[in-house]
Amino acid sequence: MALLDVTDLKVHFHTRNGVVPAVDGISFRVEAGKTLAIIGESGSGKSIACYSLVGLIPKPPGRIEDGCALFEGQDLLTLSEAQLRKVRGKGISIIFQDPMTSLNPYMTIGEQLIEPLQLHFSMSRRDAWQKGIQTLEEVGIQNAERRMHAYPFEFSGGMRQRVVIAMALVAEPQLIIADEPTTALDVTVQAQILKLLRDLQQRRNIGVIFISHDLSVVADIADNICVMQDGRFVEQGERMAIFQTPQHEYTRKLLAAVPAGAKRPVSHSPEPLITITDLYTQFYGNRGGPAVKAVDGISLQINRHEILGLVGESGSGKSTLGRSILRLLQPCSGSIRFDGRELVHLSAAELKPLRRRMQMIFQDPYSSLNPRMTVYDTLAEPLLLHGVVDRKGLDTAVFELMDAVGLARANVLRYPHEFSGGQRQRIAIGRAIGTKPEFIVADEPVSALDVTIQAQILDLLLDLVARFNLSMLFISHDLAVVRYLADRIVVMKAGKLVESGTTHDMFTSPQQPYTQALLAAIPGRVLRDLDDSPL
Amino acid sequence: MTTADLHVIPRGVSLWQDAWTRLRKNKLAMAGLVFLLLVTLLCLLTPWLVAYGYEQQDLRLGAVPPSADHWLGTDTFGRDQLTRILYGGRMSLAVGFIATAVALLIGVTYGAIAGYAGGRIDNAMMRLVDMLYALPFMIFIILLMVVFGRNLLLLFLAIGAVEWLTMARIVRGQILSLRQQEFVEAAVSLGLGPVAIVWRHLIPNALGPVIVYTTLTIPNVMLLEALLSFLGLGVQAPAASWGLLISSGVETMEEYPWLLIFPGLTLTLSLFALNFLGDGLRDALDPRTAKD
Amino acid sequence: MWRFTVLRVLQAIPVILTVITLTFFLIRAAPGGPFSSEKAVSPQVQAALEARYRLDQPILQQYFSYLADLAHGDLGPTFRYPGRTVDELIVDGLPITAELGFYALMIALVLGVTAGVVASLKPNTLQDYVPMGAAMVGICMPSFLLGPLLVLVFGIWLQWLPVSGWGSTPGDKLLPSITLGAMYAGYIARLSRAGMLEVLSQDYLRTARAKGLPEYVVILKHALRGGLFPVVSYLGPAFAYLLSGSFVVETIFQIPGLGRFYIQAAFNRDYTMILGTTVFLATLIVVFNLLSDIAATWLNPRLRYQYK
Amino acid sequence: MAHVIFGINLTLAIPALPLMHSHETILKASALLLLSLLLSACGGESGGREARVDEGIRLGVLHKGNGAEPQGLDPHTTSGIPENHIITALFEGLVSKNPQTLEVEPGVAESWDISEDGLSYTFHLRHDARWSNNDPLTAEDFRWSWQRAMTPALANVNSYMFFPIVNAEAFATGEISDFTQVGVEVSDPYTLQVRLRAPAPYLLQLFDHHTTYPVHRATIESFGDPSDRLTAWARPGNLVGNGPFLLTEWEVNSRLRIEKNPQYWDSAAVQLSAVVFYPTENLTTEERMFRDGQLHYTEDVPIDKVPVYLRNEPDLIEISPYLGTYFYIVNTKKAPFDDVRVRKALALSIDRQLLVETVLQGLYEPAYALVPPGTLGYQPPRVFEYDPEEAKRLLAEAGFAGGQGFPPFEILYNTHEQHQKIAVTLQQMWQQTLGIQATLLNQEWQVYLDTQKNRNYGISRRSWIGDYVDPNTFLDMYISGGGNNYTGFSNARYDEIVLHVAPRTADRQQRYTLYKEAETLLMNEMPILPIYTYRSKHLMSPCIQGMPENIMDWITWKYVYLECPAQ
Repeated sequence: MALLDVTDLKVHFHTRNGVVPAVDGISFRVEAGKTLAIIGESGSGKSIACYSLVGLIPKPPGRIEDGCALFEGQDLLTLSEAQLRKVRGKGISIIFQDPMTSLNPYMTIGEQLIEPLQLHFSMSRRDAWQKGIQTLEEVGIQNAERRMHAYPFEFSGGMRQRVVIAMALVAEPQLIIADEPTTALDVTVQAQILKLLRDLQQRRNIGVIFISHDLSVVADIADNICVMQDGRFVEQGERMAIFQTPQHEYTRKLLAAVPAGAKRPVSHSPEPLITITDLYTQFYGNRGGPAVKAVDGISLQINRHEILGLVGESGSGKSTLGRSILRLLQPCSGSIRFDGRELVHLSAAELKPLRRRMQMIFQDPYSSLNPRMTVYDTLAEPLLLHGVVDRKGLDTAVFELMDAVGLARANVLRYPHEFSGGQRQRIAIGRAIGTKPEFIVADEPVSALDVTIQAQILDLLLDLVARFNLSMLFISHDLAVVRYLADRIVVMKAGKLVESGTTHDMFTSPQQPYTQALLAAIPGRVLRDLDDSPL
Repeated sequence: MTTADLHVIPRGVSLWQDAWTRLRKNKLAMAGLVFLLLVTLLCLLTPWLVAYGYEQQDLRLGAVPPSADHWLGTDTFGRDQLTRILYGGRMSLAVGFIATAVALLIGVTYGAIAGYAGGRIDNAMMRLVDMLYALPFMIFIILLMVVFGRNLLLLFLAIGAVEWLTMARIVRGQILSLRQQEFVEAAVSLGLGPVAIVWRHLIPNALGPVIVYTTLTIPNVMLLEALLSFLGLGVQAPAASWGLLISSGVETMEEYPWLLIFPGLTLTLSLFALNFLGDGLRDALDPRTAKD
Repeated sequence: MWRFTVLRVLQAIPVILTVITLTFFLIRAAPGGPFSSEKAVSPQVQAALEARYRLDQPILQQYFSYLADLAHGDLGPTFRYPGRTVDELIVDGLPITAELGFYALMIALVLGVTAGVVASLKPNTLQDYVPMGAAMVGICMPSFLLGPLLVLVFGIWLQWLPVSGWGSTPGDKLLPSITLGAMYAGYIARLSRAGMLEVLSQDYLRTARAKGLPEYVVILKHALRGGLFPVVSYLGPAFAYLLSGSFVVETIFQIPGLGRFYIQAAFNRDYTMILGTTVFLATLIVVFNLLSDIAATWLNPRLRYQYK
Repeated sequence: MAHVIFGINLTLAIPALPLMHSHETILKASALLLLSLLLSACGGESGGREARVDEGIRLGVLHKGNGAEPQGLDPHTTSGIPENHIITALFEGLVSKNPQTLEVEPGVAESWDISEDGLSYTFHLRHDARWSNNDPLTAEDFRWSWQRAMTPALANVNSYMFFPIVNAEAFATGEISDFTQVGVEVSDPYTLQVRLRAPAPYLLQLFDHHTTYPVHRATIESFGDPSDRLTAWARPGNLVGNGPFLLTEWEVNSRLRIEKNPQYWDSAAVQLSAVVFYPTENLTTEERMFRDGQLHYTEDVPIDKVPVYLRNEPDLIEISPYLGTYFYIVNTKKAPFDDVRVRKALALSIDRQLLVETVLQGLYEPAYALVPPGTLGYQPPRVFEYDPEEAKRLLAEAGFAGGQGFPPFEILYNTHEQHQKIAVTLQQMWQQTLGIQATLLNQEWQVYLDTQKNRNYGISRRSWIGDYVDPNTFLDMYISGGGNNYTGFSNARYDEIVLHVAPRTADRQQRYTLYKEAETLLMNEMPILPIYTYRSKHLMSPCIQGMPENIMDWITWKYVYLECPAQ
């Protein structure tokens, strides 16, 4: 008998603007010791489906319309709130996506960890504390006894996710719902966490529902996969079956969207646009603490009409480097020559004409657009500022920009919050290319986007680079994306350059151990194997 | 916003016009706005509307409850209360709005500069605010009034000078967190100067809390004026303000309750209206809350 | 933490000094003097009085000798009450005003936090509107109106509570405390509602619910801590303002606190008393701001860590 | 009454009644009764508590609202009314007053002789007078006390009261420093001789003013320099007095308690065991305290409450004539007020009767002269009446027909509800009758005093309370260049009468005729515009006995006692 058997689950949201069928009749089973992955893009209803099982969706507006979810012989959907509480944490627990926000910042790890034990097993505080320490050790946290007294912010991202996992495990549930548990993490850390999850699952024989938008991640750990779109499962089945013989068009689209393959090297004689020598940028620590050398003596060159991929894990200083080049941050020494002009010591006024020639695209399309400015205002601002067009030609110019980045003209007076992430990134790209720059720094422009959107944006970027003869510094932690886009790649670690070379060289024969480790940690080995095998 | 002709952009659509469109859909806020406008209009037009002067006495009549001749009754001098409330409104509204405007102007500018500059400048500027916080301002206003005599302009300025501190703190906090957002960096990378960034990008986004605090400041200021009048340092008799009418109404609330009820009601309703309007404005100015 | 505290205390010294200087010269600029009276005072008497209070010395000398005395904790004799010192009057009045302020703050906290939390749980429903409407009334209601109203209803009509006094009849501390606390209750209600709304949308509450914790534990244990953060940082300034705003309540209820001295002294041109109370009050404000900062720092583990 | 039958605390319910309209009274009263019954039945501590006044009646402790907080209790450095109420209980002068007629009665002096020429007074002190620490009280105590009271360094604002005594003025102003030259002599321990530089018919009354009270030398000297006004001798535990009561407790802004002094020579006559004084600056609060059963006697009554009490509870309110006049002063040196016709026009256009009946709730008497009528038999002249037509005519004659061309002027008053009411009304009356425009200028007390002193005003509110019961206390204000004469009024004949002729006139009636002549001169020039004569008003428990009303609102504490009239 399956651990969890869900049939025909329907969850609707009753909003002022009508009923939204967030989950529209899905059925699935989870076996003990197995992993069921639910794949879907944001808004597909995958999280709501799982949360509704344990009564964690807001009611109202959410309402479970229909369905049955058998867990340990009872239908979860008919349980009262009090009965559900007994299931939550004890029978079914959840690992949330963002370890940063899903831990209470005001309580120690220990306090949070022992809560379910005291609640569900009426354990004494001392026993619970002991158990907490054990669990922390189990998820691989050193010095567990001492760390019990630490606050969440004292942990790094990966460690924090381990704490979250420990919290889900501490009451020894039969089923864990893991909601994008690695999305916020670096590749190497992601690989560790995934391994940890797999080990724990096998050791304790628990069932896992793994929610993800990332096919590559799922490919490595899932036993069964459900592909979800608009509240429905468009396809579900055994892992290899899904990958090898996708039935549904949407599944195929998802698979196709996984960046695969390397860009064909364009051969033209390298003509340097930007030359960086011995650049240092540092941040001063709080209250006289030691300075952090975010960029620690970097020298590199960016050629005209080239996309240079900059790869590194979080905290490696890659964003700082990008911002230093644009003088958004003030380097403390070194030289940046842009088209022959030294940038490091220019004043704001002297920089202004150059700003027109170099632009930036940011990672988070939510925060990189002023929420109180319409598309029109956002796009018009740089055009007017740099006198690219006069007021008469402004409307036309704005429309042309919108056309160029693939935004419907009808949206010109809308505000950013009315757009999806991909559309927002298009606006941001439009803003960046409006002044017809020669050089663009793109800082993780697709990492916040769903795979299919990501693919579209990547193609848009490639298209624009070609069309406008741009040079680009493309910063990313995602090696697959970089491989897809970049001509050359540089790898950064702790502020220093580790390795650089053409994309092809880097992926085929990485020299440095760090690069090798990065490559090894790329999820989705299964997929790559599929790719490489002649279909 | 779907226009058939996609090559024409409707002109002059600004944040404010947009906000207005949204505000109009908020019934409570509109009720507040209409009420405030009505009160303001009545107060402004008082001299042409009422049959009595605010100082005009009818000693033989004395204090009478509301009647056909005197809709809101009269005070012990036989002065028409409706007239006095309306004239008092001019004073109270002027104090409320002018002093708040002073506070807004100083507070927003100061806070925005500190928040945007950050670092040592911010530190120094905020230390100054801390220092000013330590001044017992109530005492200082009283001292100022005592020393320089009752001067309404000074009163407005003094009250405004007290209230700007918190405003500056709020704005600075907002700006400080907004400054971390990437759209500010984007603006810098576009080549916008600091003034343009603060004015175009930061302040509009900090407006929500500013408006809410403003709607709290206005009652505060009116009460402060009332308190000063209560101590004999506010407006000059026979002129009136709502606060003054209330504080003298309190003295005789058992004998002539209407002398407390009507000014009290006017003040309370106006402040409530203001509060609704403020909340509405905050929502209206935030495009994100528009369409849910 | 120590470094932080010491630094802030050091910063307070110029503040207090500024306050003293400003006040000192401001009151001397005021027309009228401490010895004016309805009946004319003869020049000889006037001169003798000025000599006794050292007002015949050059003003700068007076200023510096005041500072010198202050350094010894001597705030000087009052003009208004011959034979008493400012220190003595402050020492007499302070405990009462502090007690009043404390009760008022407690009432404000209990009422305000309850209202704010209750309102935040169901925003934009009746459960939100009613307590927030009440909070708005609290903010809009001047104490010189609220006090007499309460007295009329509970003191005169219902005869439940005494109409004035402090500590002489049981229950006489209740009405003044409510009157003084009402406005702050309103502010605290708004603050805690906003803070709670912010926290209630946080992911970690979902985590807490996912553990199976009952809703009241989620609210009281997990949400309240972060949600009341703004309230904590507001308490310091609030207490200081409470003390400086207590004179209305003290007048209405005949409470022998410190607050009445501020106003009386200003009107009587009791120079030493004005200075003494102002200096004292400024010090209190500095201290309470500091305490509230320390409390806020201590409550926020991240800040606490930074200052370690 | 019903309350007695139920046996509940009376005063809880009674004072609430006056403010209700009759038809509601029974309903509300029964509701209140029910409530208090409930509360006392449940042992409710607030509803069933014994009111302070009832406890006071039981224990002989009188609770009195006393206006402002007393500044101090040193008889030689204070000058206020609240202080006077207490000091008169703690000390006793050579003479005292009849509580009803205010005529002089023996105090520490058993008897006295006055020489034929009225220049020499000999006081025979009683032998049983003692200080509260049981030290004997002798004539030397008076001599030393008076020397202290006149010492310039002490800065006694009332030292001028001694000025009729030979060389007192010279000593007080520091011209001479040898007190033996002053006309005060101790002939034996129980005989004190006082010599005057000129006759002063009201002199005996001065010997019941607190500035002439004896103080205890040893005590004062033990606290420092006797001429230092800042020593702490006049505090509970320190103060040694000779009056019927002792100071036992004084918490600033809270309460001040005095208790019966067993050493007092006439302590057998003293019936109260204690009096507690409460500072009651806020009249509304004071009235509520009275209603709440916290006070037996209030210092004042809010004017709007007076008619309510008169209507519903006339037993609880006491209103009596008072030795004080409320008037406006005019700056006669400032145009257009330098024209007597303008001043008269202002005076004649004030409808005092209307003002008193409406704004002042019928409480005060319209005044047409400076000295209150009935000041020990004195009747002031009445040289004008309310006459708007004549006022208009006078103004026209002065060149301002219908108010045309009359410069705008300010009415100065110090910040106070009552003053504002009068000012607002006069402003209206003058505008309506004369067509002249005045603006109000309220200044807080100290500024207002300064403005007057600097003659920086046009018209200003003023009032005067007599120091003793004699027209002189009012009229000597307006001698040429007088310290309190801010009007610029100066008249040779007036000066002559007030300074020289009247004091030398021994016969009271003759003197009054002279004063009447002087006051007529004053009112013909009209530097002051009399408005009304004060009345003192108090809320008073019917249980207070031995406190007859009098024109100085003077309480002779030793005769006061608490005894409730039979129902």
